[in-house]
Amino acid sequence: MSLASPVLEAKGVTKSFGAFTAVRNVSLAVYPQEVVAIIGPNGAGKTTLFDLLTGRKAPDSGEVSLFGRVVTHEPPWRRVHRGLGRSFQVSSVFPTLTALENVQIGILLARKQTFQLFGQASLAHRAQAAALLDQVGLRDRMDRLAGELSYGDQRALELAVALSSRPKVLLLDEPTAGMGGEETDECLSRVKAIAAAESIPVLFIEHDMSVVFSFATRVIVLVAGEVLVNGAPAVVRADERVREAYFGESF
Amino acid sequence: MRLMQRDARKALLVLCLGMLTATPVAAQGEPVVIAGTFDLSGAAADVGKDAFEGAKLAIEIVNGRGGVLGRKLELRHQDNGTNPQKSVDQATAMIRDGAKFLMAPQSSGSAIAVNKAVSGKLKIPTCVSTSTADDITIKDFQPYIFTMSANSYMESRAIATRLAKEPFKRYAVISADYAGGRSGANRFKEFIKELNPNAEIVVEEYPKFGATDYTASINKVLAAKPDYVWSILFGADLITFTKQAQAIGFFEQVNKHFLALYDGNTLKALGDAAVVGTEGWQRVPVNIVSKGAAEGQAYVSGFKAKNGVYPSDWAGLAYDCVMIWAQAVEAAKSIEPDAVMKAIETTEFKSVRGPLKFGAFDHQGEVPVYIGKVVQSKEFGQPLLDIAEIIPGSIARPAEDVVRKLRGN
Amino acid sequence: MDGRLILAQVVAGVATGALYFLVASGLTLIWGALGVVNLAHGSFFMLAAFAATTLVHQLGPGLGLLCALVVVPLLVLVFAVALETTLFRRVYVGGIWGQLLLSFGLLLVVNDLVRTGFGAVSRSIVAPDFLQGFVEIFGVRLAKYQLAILATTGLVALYLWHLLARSRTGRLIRAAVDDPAMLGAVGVDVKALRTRVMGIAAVLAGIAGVIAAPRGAVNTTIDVQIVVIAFAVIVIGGLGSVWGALVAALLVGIAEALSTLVIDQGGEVVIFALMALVLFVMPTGFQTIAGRD
Amino acid sequence: MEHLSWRRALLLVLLGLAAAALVLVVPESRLPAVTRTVMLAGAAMSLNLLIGNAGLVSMGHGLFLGFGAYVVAIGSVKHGLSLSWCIALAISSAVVLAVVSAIIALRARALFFGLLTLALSQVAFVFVARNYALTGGDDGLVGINVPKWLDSDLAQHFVAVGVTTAVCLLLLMILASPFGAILRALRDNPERVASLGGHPKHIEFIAFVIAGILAAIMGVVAAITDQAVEPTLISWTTGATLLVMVALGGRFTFLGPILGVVILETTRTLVQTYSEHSDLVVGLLVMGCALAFPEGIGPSLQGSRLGRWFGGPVHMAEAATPPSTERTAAP
Repeated sequence: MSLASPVLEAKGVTKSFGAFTAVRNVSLAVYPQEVVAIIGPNGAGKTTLFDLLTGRKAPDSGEVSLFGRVVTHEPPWRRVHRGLGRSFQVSSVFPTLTALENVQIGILLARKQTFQLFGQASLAHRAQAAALLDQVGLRDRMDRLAGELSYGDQRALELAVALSSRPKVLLLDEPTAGMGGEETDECLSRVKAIAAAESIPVLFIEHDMSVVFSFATRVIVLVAGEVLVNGAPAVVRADERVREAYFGESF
Repeated sequence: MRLMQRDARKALLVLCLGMLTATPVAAQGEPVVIAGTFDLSGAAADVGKDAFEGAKLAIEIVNGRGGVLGRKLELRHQDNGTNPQKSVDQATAMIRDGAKFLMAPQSSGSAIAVNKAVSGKLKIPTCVSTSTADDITIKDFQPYIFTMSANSYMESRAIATRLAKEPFKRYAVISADYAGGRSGANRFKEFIKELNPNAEIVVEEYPKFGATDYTASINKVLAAKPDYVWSILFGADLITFTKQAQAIGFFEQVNKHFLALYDGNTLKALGDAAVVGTEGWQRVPVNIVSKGAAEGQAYVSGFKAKNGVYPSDWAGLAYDCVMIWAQAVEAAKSIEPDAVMKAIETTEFKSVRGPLKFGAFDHQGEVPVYIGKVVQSKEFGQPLLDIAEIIPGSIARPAEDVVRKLRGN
Repeated sequence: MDGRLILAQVVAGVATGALYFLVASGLTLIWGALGVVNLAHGSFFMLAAFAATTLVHQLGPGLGLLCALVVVPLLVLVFAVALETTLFRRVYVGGIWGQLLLSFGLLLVVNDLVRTGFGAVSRSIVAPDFLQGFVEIFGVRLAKYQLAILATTGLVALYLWHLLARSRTGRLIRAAVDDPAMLGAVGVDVKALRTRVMGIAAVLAGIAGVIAAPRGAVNTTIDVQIVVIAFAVIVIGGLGSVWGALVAALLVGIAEALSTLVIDQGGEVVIFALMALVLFVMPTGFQTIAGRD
Repeated sequence: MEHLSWRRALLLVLLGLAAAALVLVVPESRLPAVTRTVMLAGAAMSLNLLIGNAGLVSMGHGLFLGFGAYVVAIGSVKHGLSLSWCIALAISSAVVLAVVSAIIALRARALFFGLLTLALSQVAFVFVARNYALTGGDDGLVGINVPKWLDSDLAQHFVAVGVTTAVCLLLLMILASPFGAILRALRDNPERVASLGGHPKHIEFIAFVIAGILAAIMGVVAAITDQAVEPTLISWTTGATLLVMVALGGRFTFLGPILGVVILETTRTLVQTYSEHSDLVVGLLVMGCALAFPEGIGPSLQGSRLGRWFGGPVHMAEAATPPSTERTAAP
């Protein structure tokens, strides 16, 4: 894969709900080795954009492609098998399963063992699942029920589950939302380490500006469903329009 | 679980006792058990309850006379909830626990199932009181069954015989949509055309069983301008139909040329709403049997004394079941199934409806079909059928060669 | 086919549909607005019908039916409120499962008690004299009693419209249908509202039971019969939508009546085929309520 | 996640042997009723694959039970086919029926899914109850021929127990398999399953088809043991009764459905022996359970020795805190 070809690309995607246009003519691309942040005020259409990229929703117009292949109308599960992993804004684990089982399910699904009616799910891919939990620091809690884990641990588990499909591009919806300062740092360093170790490009939505500017290699500013600025963190930080539209006085 | 074990243990005990008492010596003085699986709840609960009362009364009367062969009768009964499978299970259980005679359940589906899956298999004399299903005595006949109700062949034949004498040509047919109704309707169509070549069926209606609105059927029948409306409606269906037909002047329009199965309960429920002048047929009309044979008088007065009301047809049929079996036992001087069934084939019995014989080849009771007009009776305080013609079973019943042909041999 | 016959069938279908509507509208309210599934809703209808036959037997057709129309819905109301406050209230927390079990048990118990109390034999009462017979319009004979059912249902529907549109309870019900989560959040006494809606639903079923009694046989099979049809109606009409239920009830009634012109068997298959078809084409019925599934 | 261990499989087999050994305790005359309970237990277990594990509340499961029974009955009574042919025909045609009805029913969601299955079974019921020539109408069909070795209550009981045990073992295996684990995950969070690469509809479809086929197999058992069929087997009453049995026994406990069947069926059979008020007693029992154990009796036994028998190593918390929102089909 040459450096020039994007792993994930949106070309002029638009999505409306009735009279309200959540995402308007947005184009963006994520290249290998990149860590791209999407920022924007509440209601800017960030999560809708994510849904269009992952296939939870189909755009009214425009095109989404993954590793050079047009996937605009492909459902989420098919995109997963093309190498797309995502996490959700609201913690979205399987609460009645243990941490380990959560990851095992992820691996089983990714390996297309969904319709395997024989064999023991509880014994499947244990080592690999445990290794993933180790990566996010949950090894000692792997037999606890996901629903009983602390909030921070659930987010970490969420990350491990997202990684269970060995994604080639990772989309994270506010990975640090609701976390304290320490937890946030821990989480970020983990994501950074994983992204670097497996060289996975990351696209993430974030509210915390310090996170964005310490982590992202590129920043996309979304306002009212449209891309306002798309560039290096320093460039974005210096942009007048961004200051006015989004950061306001406090910046 | 524990409850079940306790019950199982008790049943085991009963079984052991049953085996002990099965020896002829010990049998003397022990009551003879009659088993009944009744439709006491569920869809046919109205019929089942009455049949149960009829059977109970018959047993009281027999026991009052000293029982059969010097032994008292004991009725063991269970509620099958109008479910054929339950009927089969219960009947099987009661027979294995020592019952010598079985009262078949009331609804046709259950009676058919018990006939095939219990009576014939376990070789137990079984009386079908209310079901008119032809199959029981024709296609599915087995030698341990006998029936107390004219079957659908006989009822249709009797009615067609009577109607063929009338000048009607254009017939309408209405029946609820169920197996018995359909087969009755088909038989009637066949017989009326055979007995009156000018007859034609101008409209056929099969509203669902338990329908709440008959306006559609009523309008359709009226639109076909029939001379006579033959129906096999009964019970709740007949009540609902009557009221809705009455409301739009149906009966005047057809000059009250309308016929249905008016059993005593339905007439009583209809009360003032019963359409005087329409025709009907009945199985055990209380106004006839209470003034007929001594058995009939004893039955009606006994029932009235015991329950405070006049008995319905369903009670009379079940009553006759027990009484005929008791007479057969006396005639055979034995409660052994084969001896009893032999007596059923050869004896002339006394029933509430007068002398009664059974076909040797089908064990169909040669009971009469009572046809008459609806009147309001001061004496009974309810509408009744003023019976105009009693068509004897010997005329209406299918002949032996007909039965053999229908059986396919 | 004869146009007059079709017209007569449509009128008959509308009258039947009107009764379906009375039962279904209450069911759709308690389910749609409050998420309560009551399988025993038909028992209110059956109890009212039996009570009406008793009153008519005691007081005669005219006075009896009038009394029944006033007294019986109130009795049913008291019964429903008692049930709601003593039994149903205890099972809301666990979602639909407790409700399904409770109301299924209740259905069996009420049916058994009614059979024991009133007997298994069908009962019948006659309509008051002035409602017997028919009127002829364009050569079509319409039973007066059917028209009376239509008129009564029309009045009840008007009252229901008034209740939903104007009263505070009505506003709360509508709000609950639109957004079930909202109620508790804004400090509405959901407990009391549930009792009230259950009461209203029972009264509607009670009125239906009384006015249905003189037109046919009253026996212990009518509870299940009507509630199954009512479920079909509210599924077709859309959960929580009273007016959807009205349209669906009339549709079902008319389809049932008209189908007898083409097929020679009972109309029940039409109801369920219609229900299956509607759900197949529109998996949440004619109207969808957000957050209620 | 269910775990398949030799111990659990052995326990199931032992339970099956115990059910078979009932013939030693139960008097011969009561055996058919016990056999029928065993058959219903198998049917309820198949239904719970949908209700408890996939979160699909089917109200029309009688469709498959009745279908299996009717194919055998029609084949045997109307066409004189041998039993093995009838069984082969019943199971293969049940696959087709299950596929078609899954496609239709899974269009709807949640309780609408349940009502759609109810509508499907009612349409089938009316068809069967009104097709006198083919199905015997409301009278049903009596006189299914079985081979000589099967023509005794004892043999029929053993067959019912054997098939039900096999169905339970199969279900345990399925629930412990990757498919079963993913099915449970789907019940909890379909969105997440989709975002991890699973197709929710396809998973539900397979579960529906498996449950349908297993129910049809239990229907075949019903036809063999009763040697008769009648249309209420197909109607919504059967579907609703099975649903109530599952709910009563506990849908989140592996053997909960069997518990529900045994309690309800035994009560009804016993009461019917002595009185006509079985509806009253069963109704009060169900109401009492609704108030005391709205999630079924099974979960409340968890932790006790008896509970371990019934539930096996189901997570305590799973039984105590069921998913707060019931779902029935993914969007």
